[in-house]
Amino acid sequence: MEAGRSPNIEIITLAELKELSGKAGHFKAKLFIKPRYVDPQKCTACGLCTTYCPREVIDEYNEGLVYTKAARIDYPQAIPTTYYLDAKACLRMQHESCQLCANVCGPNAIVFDQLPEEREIEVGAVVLTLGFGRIPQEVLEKYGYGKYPDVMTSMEIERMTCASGPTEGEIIRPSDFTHPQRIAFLQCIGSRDVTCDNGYCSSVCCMYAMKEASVVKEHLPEAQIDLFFMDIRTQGKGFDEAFNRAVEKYGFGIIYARVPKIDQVGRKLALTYVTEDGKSHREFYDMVVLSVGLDAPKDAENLASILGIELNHYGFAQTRTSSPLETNVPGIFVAGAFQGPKDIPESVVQAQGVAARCSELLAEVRGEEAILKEFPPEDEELEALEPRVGVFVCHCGVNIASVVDVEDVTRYAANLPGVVHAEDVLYSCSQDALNDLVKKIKEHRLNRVVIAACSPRTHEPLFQETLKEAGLNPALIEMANIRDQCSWVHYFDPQAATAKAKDQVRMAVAKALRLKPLETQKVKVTPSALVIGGGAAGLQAALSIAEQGYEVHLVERERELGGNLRRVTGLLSGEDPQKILETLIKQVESHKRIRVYKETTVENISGYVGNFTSTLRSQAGSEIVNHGVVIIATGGKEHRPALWGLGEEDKILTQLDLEAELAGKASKIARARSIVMIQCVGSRGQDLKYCSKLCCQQAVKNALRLKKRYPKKDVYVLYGNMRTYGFSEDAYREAREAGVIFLRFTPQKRPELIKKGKSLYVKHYDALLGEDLLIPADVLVLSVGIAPGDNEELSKIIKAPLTSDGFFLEAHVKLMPVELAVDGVYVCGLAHGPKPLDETLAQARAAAAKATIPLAKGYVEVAPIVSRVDQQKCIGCGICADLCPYGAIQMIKVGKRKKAETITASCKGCGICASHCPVFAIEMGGFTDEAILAQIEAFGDFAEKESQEEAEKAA
Amino acid sequence: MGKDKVGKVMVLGGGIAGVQAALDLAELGFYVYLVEKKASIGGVMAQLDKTFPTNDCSI
Amino acid sequence: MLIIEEVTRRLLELVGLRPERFRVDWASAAEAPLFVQIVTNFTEGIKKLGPLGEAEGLDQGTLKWRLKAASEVAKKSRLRAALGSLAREFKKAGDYSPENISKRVEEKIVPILKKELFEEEIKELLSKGPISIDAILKKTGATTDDIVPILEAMQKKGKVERKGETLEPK
Amino acid sequence: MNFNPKILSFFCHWCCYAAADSAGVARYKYPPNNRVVRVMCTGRIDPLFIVEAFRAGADGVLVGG
Repeated sequence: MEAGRSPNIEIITLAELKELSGKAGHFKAKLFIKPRYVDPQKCTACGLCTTYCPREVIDEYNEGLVYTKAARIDYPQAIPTTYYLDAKACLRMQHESCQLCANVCGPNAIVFDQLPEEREIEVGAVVLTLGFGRIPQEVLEKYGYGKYPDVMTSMEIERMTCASGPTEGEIIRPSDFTHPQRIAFLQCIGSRDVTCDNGYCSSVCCMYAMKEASVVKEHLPEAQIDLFFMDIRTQGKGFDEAFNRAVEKYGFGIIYARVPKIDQVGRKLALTYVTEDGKSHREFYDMVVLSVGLDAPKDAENLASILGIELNHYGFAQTRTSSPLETNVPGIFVAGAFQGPKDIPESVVQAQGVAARCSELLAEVRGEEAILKEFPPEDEELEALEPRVGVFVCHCGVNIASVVDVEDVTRYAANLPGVVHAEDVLYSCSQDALNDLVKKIKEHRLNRVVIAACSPRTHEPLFQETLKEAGLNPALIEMANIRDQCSWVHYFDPQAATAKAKDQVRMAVAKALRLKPLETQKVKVTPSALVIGGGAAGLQAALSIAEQGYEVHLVERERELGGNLRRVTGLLSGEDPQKILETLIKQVESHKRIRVYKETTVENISGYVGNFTSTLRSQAGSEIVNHGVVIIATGGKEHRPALWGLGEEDKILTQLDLEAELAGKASKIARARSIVMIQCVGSRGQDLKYCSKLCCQQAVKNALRLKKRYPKKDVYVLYGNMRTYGFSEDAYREAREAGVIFLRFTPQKRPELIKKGKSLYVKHYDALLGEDLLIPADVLVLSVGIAPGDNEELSKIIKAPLTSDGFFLEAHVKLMPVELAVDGVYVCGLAHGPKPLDETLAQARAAAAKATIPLAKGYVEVAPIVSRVDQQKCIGCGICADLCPYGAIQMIKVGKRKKAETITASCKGCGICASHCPVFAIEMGGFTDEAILAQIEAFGDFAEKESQEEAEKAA
Repeated sequence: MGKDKVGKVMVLGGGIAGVQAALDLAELGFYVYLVEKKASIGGVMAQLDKTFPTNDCSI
Repeated sequence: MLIIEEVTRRLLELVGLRPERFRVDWASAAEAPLFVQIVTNFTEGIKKLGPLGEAEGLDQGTLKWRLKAASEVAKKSRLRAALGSLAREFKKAGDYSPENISKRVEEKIVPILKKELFEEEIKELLSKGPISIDAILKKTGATTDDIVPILEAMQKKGKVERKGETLEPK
Repeated sequence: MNFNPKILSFFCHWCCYAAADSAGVARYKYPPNNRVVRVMCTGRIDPLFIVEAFRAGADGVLVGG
């Protein structure tokens, strides 16, 4: 949560929008801000007010599972890290009786007479990220929620499994505080349920139920957990694999049934349901978890009327497939669950996409309102002192402290040579801890900092920023990884984990003593992008970057732009995909900042973020282009497996073949009486391991198109799990109502093709009848899934890894969904993984946003980990220059002698030069020989000590 | 027309999507008002213990 | 890295360490399970081997001075220059097959390793007083062919005096 | 025999160190014997480091690229 740290983000809490006027590019918004009753400038988040507040209220943050106080903060890492008074509960405000909090508050931050405020702000664009609302209590009550205490919601379980939550991670039955032995998870509560007007699928519950069930099982290894599904909808990237692994590991029971009703019998909950084979069951459980869906946000209607935006019939923002991030009002955009139920990665993608969308609209005023963050000058005097190390050992809540004895490590650290201050911190990365770090640096005159917490890969930049704020060079920090590489992996042996933590801290201190201030280099960026692939993703990404004001080189292998979208002839939303494509192509081809290279491939890419050089090859020859960033939008391809006689008979089609038929004369269809679609052909455990995400929607779409055109023909869809997530569930229902027959098969009994003479039949095992059915298939349509494109070669050129399925691996599944491990390279569309058009378009904009950031800044900062040659020592042998993989060392003449010199911007800090230097003349920033040898030596102190102890024991 | 535009954006809702949008907009050179109804930002994600499939802590 | 690995391996071998104690392996960011497997297997392997010196049949004292000598060798610019040149040669030729690496390291580096290491070791031994050639052979684990040229060179430089089968430092 | 070996590991920031972090995120478990020195790349590894690690008392040295 870095939002609290950016000088360009002003967080206005307890605020609501009252009015909006103006138009895209220039709106005026009126905000109503409720009083907080605590002055954020003064509050130090010490928590005394909460301790002394006599008024207990139900803690909503903890799902009402515990009590909190009227003066409170929701959770320790909250931003802003300022407490607030709950006016509705506060005794002072309601009854004028108490003012304990004001009395105990040291900095006098409590202001009882604060008044609500109105504020007017002017903005160029509005982004709606309202999130989602809660399913109404009445819906849950149908399942006994509120009546039977052991019927709980998924959010309640979420808080309960949290180690810093109300039960400290213990799973207990609210009725009698015992551990439940048998637990049922019921899916689709408040989703896919027209009786509560929520006909849509909430998209996330199947996956989170599996996550919660897994965590519960970790807490209660004895428990038997059953999950009740209608369909298992784990369509996200890598989700099927994770789901199946969890089922196997934890031995969950998977039951296909919708449980209509729960009642309490004695101390148990009785579930009555009918399974697919028609059998009725009654089973007893100790606890039932309702996997509650996502409702439209509560205030959506009110806001919609203020803003004049359209909502769909479920109360979510109305958007179109071609423009998933736009409302009907220009300049007002939408992202996240308010656009439709979605999970975290999807929300992040949309959020990034919406940033690009705003940036397109406001390109010409970019930077006009932005504030540059300034840091105090470095305290060189302090830096020049003998090293004074401060060690901060993080609890990370319970993430570290439940395994590693943090206090013990802190005591140990305090006695290490060079350490002048050591303390333990609850969350070292929280805003107040960071402020405190600055304070402690000044108070104790620290000039080296060791943070024993999580991984430097994720958190070092944050602490480096803090050092800068304290007037220290950011290189003067060293982290000891006692979470990711210690408490999280050695939880079975707290003693050994604590010992390891001490060693890592000692080694970090040893290194810290030898750290030196380093200068951060800024490297100029070539303000243009290379977009590889001219399908929907590449077109949209290129267009967005160009609209944001930067040059784009768009490379397409084929003769025509458009990619896979060229073969799609209909969309569930009723929009015409070919029109969408045509518009995109027209805009791209006529854009003055986009240069299109058709029938061209990328032969080579060299360089680094900000300064790439690529060789493009076409029949005309090769061309060299310079660019600052790369977007990979190379797409995927229709998987055409050698299954089901595909390619042998012209009556056997893929869904895309069918789309071509439907757009043309449809002569094959016209002759047929019965059309059968088979889902997951080649996918989900056949030759492709994963789910291709869009085939179910595609099948439903095409089935509907068939039924509309030929109402008399029989249309069958044979599926494993129908994955019409989100609002496409409506189409699934519509298809059933229109008479399309949906039949479920199991992975063990997939349907088979039977040929009788010239006729085709599909053999399907019907669970209800308990026997095989033979369904005539005059036309057989296969939902074949999406295979990765030829990503391997590109992956090698760009040096970015692929997933085991052959798609590009994002840098972080949730928080960096479009960035690759290589800086300056981004991915979108099918190259990232299978997904439908609206998601591809949103992701293309997300990639465009991320890619534009360095272009807009104009420079990238090079971490000061680069090599430096000591020209006094250098003997000019040139080995380093020859060995450097990045060509980052050149030989220059100094006087009469040759000497090596580093080209800082090209250096990646790998250190090959240093390890091969005959005379140790090359130092690596932050990784000097001296520092590493000191770490090794410090490692040895432990070894020596222990062997001495052993020797003593033996004696 | 161009002069008319304002280089600021209002993001309504401080959940994960709002925070992410605000961060990227700020990086892209715009000033952002992140407007939240509640006393702190973070939305539902701050309530989640771990997130699937990587089980990262959510903050 | 492959060449450094091979050179390091050979140096450790000359010191008398079991090769299993030093391993270079790869796991990409995406391969956490593989990483766990690597670390677990390596740890198990070392566990089986026992403490440093034990599996080697080296007492702690010997181990210590031999490693000290090896450390001196690793700092020698003569070795480092040879290593650098070899790495350069490989980068140009591009043949990184294990056979080729092993062959070239054997040809180019091992003789230097032997000479420098044994010289360091002999120096170490001599620093403790006169010692017989037999004892040197025993303590260093070298062959007569290995040490004769070293001793001759040392004699020439006047660093050591040979009295029959015993050597005396000067 | 209860021998707990002391192992020093040198991990590449981009590869093995990242893999080790992911292993933590996924809550895998492995023996707690190794201590880690992070380097930006295994190319940084100098033969001297390895020898010194053994001198410091390591029973094994693992370099992870």
